[in-house]
Amino acid sequence: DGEAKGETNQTITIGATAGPYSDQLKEGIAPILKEKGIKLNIIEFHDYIQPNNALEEGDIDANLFQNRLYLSNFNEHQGTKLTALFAVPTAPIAMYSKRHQSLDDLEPGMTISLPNDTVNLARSLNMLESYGWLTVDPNVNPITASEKDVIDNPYHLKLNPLEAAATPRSLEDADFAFVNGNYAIASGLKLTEAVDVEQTSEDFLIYLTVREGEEDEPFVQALKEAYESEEFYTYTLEHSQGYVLPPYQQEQEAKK
Amino acid sequence: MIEVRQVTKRYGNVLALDDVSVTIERGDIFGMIGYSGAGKSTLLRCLNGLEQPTSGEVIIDGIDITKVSKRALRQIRQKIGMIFQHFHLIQTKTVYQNVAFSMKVAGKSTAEIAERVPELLHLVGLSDRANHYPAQLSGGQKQRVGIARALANNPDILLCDEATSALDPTTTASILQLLKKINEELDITIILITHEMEVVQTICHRVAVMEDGKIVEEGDVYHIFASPEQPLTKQFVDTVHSLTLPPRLLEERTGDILQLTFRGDDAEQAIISKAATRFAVDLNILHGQITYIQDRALGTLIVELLGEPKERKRASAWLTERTNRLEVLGYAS
Amino acid sequence: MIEVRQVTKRYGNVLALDDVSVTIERGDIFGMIGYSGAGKSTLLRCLNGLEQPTSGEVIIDGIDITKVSKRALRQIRQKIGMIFQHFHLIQTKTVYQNVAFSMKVAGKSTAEIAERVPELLHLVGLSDRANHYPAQLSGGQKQRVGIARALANNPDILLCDEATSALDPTTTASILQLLKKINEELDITIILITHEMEVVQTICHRVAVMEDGKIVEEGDVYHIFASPEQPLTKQFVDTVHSLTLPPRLLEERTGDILQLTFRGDDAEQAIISKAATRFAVDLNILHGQITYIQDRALGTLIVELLGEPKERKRASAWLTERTNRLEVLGYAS
Amino acid sequence: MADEFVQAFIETGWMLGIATFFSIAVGVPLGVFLFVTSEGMFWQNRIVQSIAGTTINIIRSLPYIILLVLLIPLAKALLGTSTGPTAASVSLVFAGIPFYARLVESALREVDRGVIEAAESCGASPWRIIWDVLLPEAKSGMIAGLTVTVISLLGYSAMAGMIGGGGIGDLAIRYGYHRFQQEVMIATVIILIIVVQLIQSVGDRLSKKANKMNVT
Amino acid sequence: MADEFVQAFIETGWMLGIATFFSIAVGVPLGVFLFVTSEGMFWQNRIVQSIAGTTINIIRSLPYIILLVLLIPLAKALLGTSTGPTAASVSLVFAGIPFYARLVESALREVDRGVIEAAESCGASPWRIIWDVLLPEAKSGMIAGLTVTVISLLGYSAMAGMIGGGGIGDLAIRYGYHRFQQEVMIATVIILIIVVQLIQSVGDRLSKKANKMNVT
Ligand SMILES: Nc1ncnc2c1ncn2[C@@H]1O[C@H](COP(=O)(O)OP(=O)(O)OP(=O)(O)O)[C@@H](O)[C@H]1O
Ligand SMILES: Nc1ncnc2c1ncn2[C@@H]1O[C@H](COP(=O)(O)OP(=O)(O)OP(=O)(O)O)[C@@H](O)[C@H]1O
Ligand SMILES: [Mg+2]
Ligand SMILES: [Mg+2]
Repeated sequence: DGEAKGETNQTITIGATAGPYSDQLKEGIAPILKEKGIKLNIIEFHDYIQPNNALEEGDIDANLFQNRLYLSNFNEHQGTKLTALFAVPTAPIAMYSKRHQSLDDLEPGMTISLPNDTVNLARSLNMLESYGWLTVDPNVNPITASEKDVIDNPYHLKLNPLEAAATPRSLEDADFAFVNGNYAIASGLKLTEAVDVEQTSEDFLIYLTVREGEEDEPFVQALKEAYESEEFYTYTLEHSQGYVLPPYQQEQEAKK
Repeated sequence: MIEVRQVTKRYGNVLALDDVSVTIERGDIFGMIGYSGAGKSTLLRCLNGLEQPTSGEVIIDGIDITKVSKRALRQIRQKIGMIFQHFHLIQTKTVYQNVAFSMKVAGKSTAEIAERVPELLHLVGLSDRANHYPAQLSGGQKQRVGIARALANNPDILLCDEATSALDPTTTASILQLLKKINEELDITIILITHEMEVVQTICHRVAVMEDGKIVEEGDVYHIFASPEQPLTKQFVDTVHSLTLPPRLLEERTGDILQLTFRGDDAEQAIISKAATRFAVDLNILHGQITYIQDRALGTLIVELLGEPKERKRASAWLTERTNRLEVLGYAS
Repeated sequence: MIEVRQVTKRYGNVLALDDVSVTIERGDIFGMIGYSGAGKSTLLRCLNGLEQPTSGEVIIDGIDITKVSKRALRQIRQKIGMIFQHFHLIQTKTVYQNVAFSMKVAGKSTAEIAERVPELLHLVGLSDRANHYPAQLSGGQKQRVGIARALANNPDILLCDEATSALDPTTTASILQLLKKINEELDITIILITHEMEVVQTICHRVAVMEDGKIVEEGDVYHIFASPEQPLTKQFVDTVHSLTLPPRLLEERTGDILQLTFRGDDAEQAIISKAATRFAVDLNILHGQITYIQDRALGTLIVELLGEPKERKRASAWLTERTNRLEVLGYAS
Repeated sequence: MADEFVQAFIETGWMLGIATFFSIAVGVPLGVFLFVTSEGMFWQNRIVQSIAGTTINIIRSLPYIILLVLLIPLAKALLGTSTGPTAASVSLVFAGIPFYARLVESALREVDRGVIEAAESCGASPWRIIWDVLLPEAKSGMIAGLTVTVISLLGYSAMAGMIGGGGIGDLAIRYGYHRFQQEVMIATVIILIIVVQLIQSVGDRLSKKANKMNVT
Repeated sequence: MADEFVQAFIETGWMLGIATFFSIAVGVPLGVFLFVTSEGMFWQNRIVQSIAGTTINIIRSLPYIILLVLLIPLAKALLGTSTGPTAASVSLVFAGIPFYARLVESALREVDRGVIEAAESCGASPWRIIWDVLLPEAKSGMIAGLTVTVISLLGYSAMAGMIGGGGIGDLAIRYGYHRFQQEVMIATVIILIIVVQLIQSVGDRLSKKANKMNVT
């Protein structure tokens, strides 16, 4: 697997999902690494499983698309040995509506769009549960809970899981829609206009992931340095408004 | 009346029809003969607009069908039946449905169709095959379906492209009889391509001989058979009136060999027997054929004239006067 | 030698062949005639295994081809040429390639092919069409390609399903000549379905008459033409020797009307003229036909016998003795 | 879970049913149109033909996922909703029609010209020829093409889950793939295989029946 | 961005090239096999035929996304990598082969039986008949089928992005769909339309040329 990594550390191949994370790699990180003579090769996936498989298989050196809960669940089910290294600026999930202004507008029979991928579906359900709109089976793994695991739905809400990128497109249709931060920003929604924004816990921050045992490889160090750099912090402020910042950037923010 | 005026048809560098002009009168049975590839099918296809001539006009009852609208052409075609050389039946329709199809096209009612189709199938001897598909038929059976289909709408004009070439002689005879009958009773114009000179002889009034895209000879059938002018026509006529003697016979013979051609009423005279009684000769008929074309006899005999030289000469002279043509094929050795 | 033993072929409830047995000798030209739908094509297709009989055996040179392996059958087929009623040319190959195909099948070298194909195309008169596709040919041209293809491998047996039905008389004659020639020179067995009795008459040695899936009569061609036994055979023979007088003639006649049939050497005797000189009668030939089948004459004449009743009677008796058959069609009124 | 399978099955059936219906109802006329306006045919018209052909190509050129997204507004306008199996079938319909139209066109190209000419020589109108000659003669090929179309649509319908379409394929993706429930994956795949086998064998049988070239 | 378009274009070309190559190389023999083992043909064999047919149906029954995922191990084994355009083409190959095989089979069904019989009557071996009769006679229909196949594969290739395959369709999805960049979407769609038009018109031309029924 040395080949993919690049013997001379001249090239780092990293997988990311299309959207904010590949953008931040391409526009924020790659220029920094380039100055150090390292080429960043980004492969865009639009899927949440293949980037992990590719990493495990050694086709890529690292990936950037998932939170720690998802990763541990993945490792557990797939027997992979991947490890989350550090968090990056993360777009929070939020609930939007074109018809309603607040959570108080709740009425029985309303339709709610949610992202249909495992993590974001669970996150959305988690938020709904926190509003007291429904109850999820406490026995299921909170990270893989799906609409089938809703055991109590007193308002007879119609839950409509869609492909994540389709949720902003469903706003015309649904009363409420949970939209991942990246898609919200890309589709022109403003986090500030959201009905409710997730209080993103550390568990839901997106982490840079590598194979176990490679935590100390030079390329990891290079990436880490790039992320923690001042330059990247500036980039984040400019391009990633409303993102939840990782601890190291929160420190940088505090310093200011 | 059908008038073909200076029609030319070109396929790439093949000139299939080369400035053809011909007039076919209403009620005619018009035969077309010629070598394979002469352009007969092409000419026939021009008559109902299946083929658009490269230049020239095809006028049917005063209308130039190369110029009319598609709708008008369809109207005209409903009154022109066509029997195809390769049948072209609808594979997914039964015999019954194939025939019914052309009636539906002409807007006939279901009742009419239900009455006429069995009648037509009976006429062509396929009553028991009404529900068979074309793939289940023999070649001749397919051809008969094509004939029934072409007749279904009582057309004014019937175009037949070798309509009987896949039929046995008896069936051919009965189909020809049928054509003759509808021609006489309903005054239908029939244009008929054939390779069988007997067919021409049996039912045609007029015949055109085609060669290399041109009509090289055209005329009354009796006339064409009796005095073909073009070498090609002679060849074709000879195939039915071919009086080639086996060489052996010519060698063995001791008398003069004469070929006599009779036309019209000559044929009905007792010339042979009269010559035998009048002169001291014996006339031995070696070969011969007399046919009736449009009820007029046309005959050729090859006779051996036996007797004294002098008598033979006299008999010969006498015969020459009384026959249409006398040719000496060989003198007594 | 080809031996068909009790072959039956059934399609659903159609019995296309019904217990057919027939033997065809090596070097024969064997004709098959019969109504359309009689089973001729089906029988022919059994001879090269294209059709598997429902029961029965087809033995070619001692091998039952209904039982041999596919490989062996292919070997046998390479020596059996077949001309199809509907040509079945490969649409995407040119005329040249269609003929070359069957040679390639037989493993001929490119050089051999390049030599023989033009030769064959010349033989069938299609040299100038070598690079045309079947869709560009007239019906007869397609048929000739089929003929060339069937002859390409110098087959031992040639199966012809109406091989000349789309050909004009001249081309037909030349193809028949060709078949006769290869039959004589190369001792090829030819089996030939035809609807044209002239074809049978011109080249066949033996002929089988089929009706409703059965062979109803079979024999030497001369014999079949001279004395047909089955009504069907008579019908067919009559189509070439049809001596139907126009009714007008029969009405107008004043003498006895006799129909005389000659066989073999009778035909070469000067019977008519002898009768005329021997008795005080005139013999007027109204209608007649003499043909040579396998070099033997076969003739029919319809004559009018004029004269005193007594003389007529004597002449009649004399003629009866000297002809094969004498039939009185009408007595003097 | 059994319930979900039943529901997915119904959803798939519903989506495919709608898509198949419109593929036939619009694809056949469109295929016929493409054919009869082509060179040498009775409505020969180069311009109209190439407009139709290009329109078809444009739709065909959109990957199904994009088509699915692009048609969300249309689904919304037509059905008042942009999610769910019915909404998903809008894009299946749009995927199916041009696909099938092309296959219908090829099937028609195989019809013997001579037979069309024979019908023309009877004076048959273009409509009559289409109805009584072209369609019956091409039926066998058209059914074979429909089989290919329906199976392809079944494959596409798996993606309908993107907009909440549901169905068997979606079940396989969401549970079998995203949630690593191998049993679900296997079960759905088996169902899919059975469905495809069924479609294929029904298609083969009908196609064979429609072909009268080899009847006995 | 222009760079990305060029690269996407190359990736698409690469994936389609590989998939088309194998669809022809394997799909044609498979289609021929399906045909010649069918009833009434020279290698008639019900069992072998239905095994082949079922195998094809099984592959056909997997929605492309699932096929893509299932074949990752194979891509890994064959190519040493499971991501990128070459890896994606493995699943395109598997989608293309059975699809095209079915279309080849239908094209062969349209070959005139009489012509096959004529070849048999010459004593031609099955191989010879396949090579010199079936394939040339069905060529026109097979090319039309290939056109449909390639365009469908182009659509599938858009999904190759799941495993980082790239290509034009993927560009449309990543930018147009996931990033809501309409201009990219429109640009890619225009490119796709041009590519499809090109494929279709080349296909039509070749198919017409192969058809010798209406030569002049
Ligand atoms: N596939 C089939 N299914 C049903 N019946 C068939 C099939 N093929 C032939 N027949 C029938 O078998 C009989 C014999 O057909 P065959 O083709 O041998 O006739 P044929 O003597 O060659 O006639 P023709 O002179 O018209 O060509 C016909 O009655 C025909 O209808
Ligand atoms: N589509 C075509 N392309 C090129 N040449 C053609 C085409 N159709 C016909 N021809 C040629 O035109 C000539 C006339 O053909 P046509 O079919 O009229 O002949 P025909 O007299 O009917 O012959 P046959 O008696 O053999 O049927 C032939 O030489 C033929 O090869
Ligand atoms: Mg012709
Ligand atoms: Mg026959």
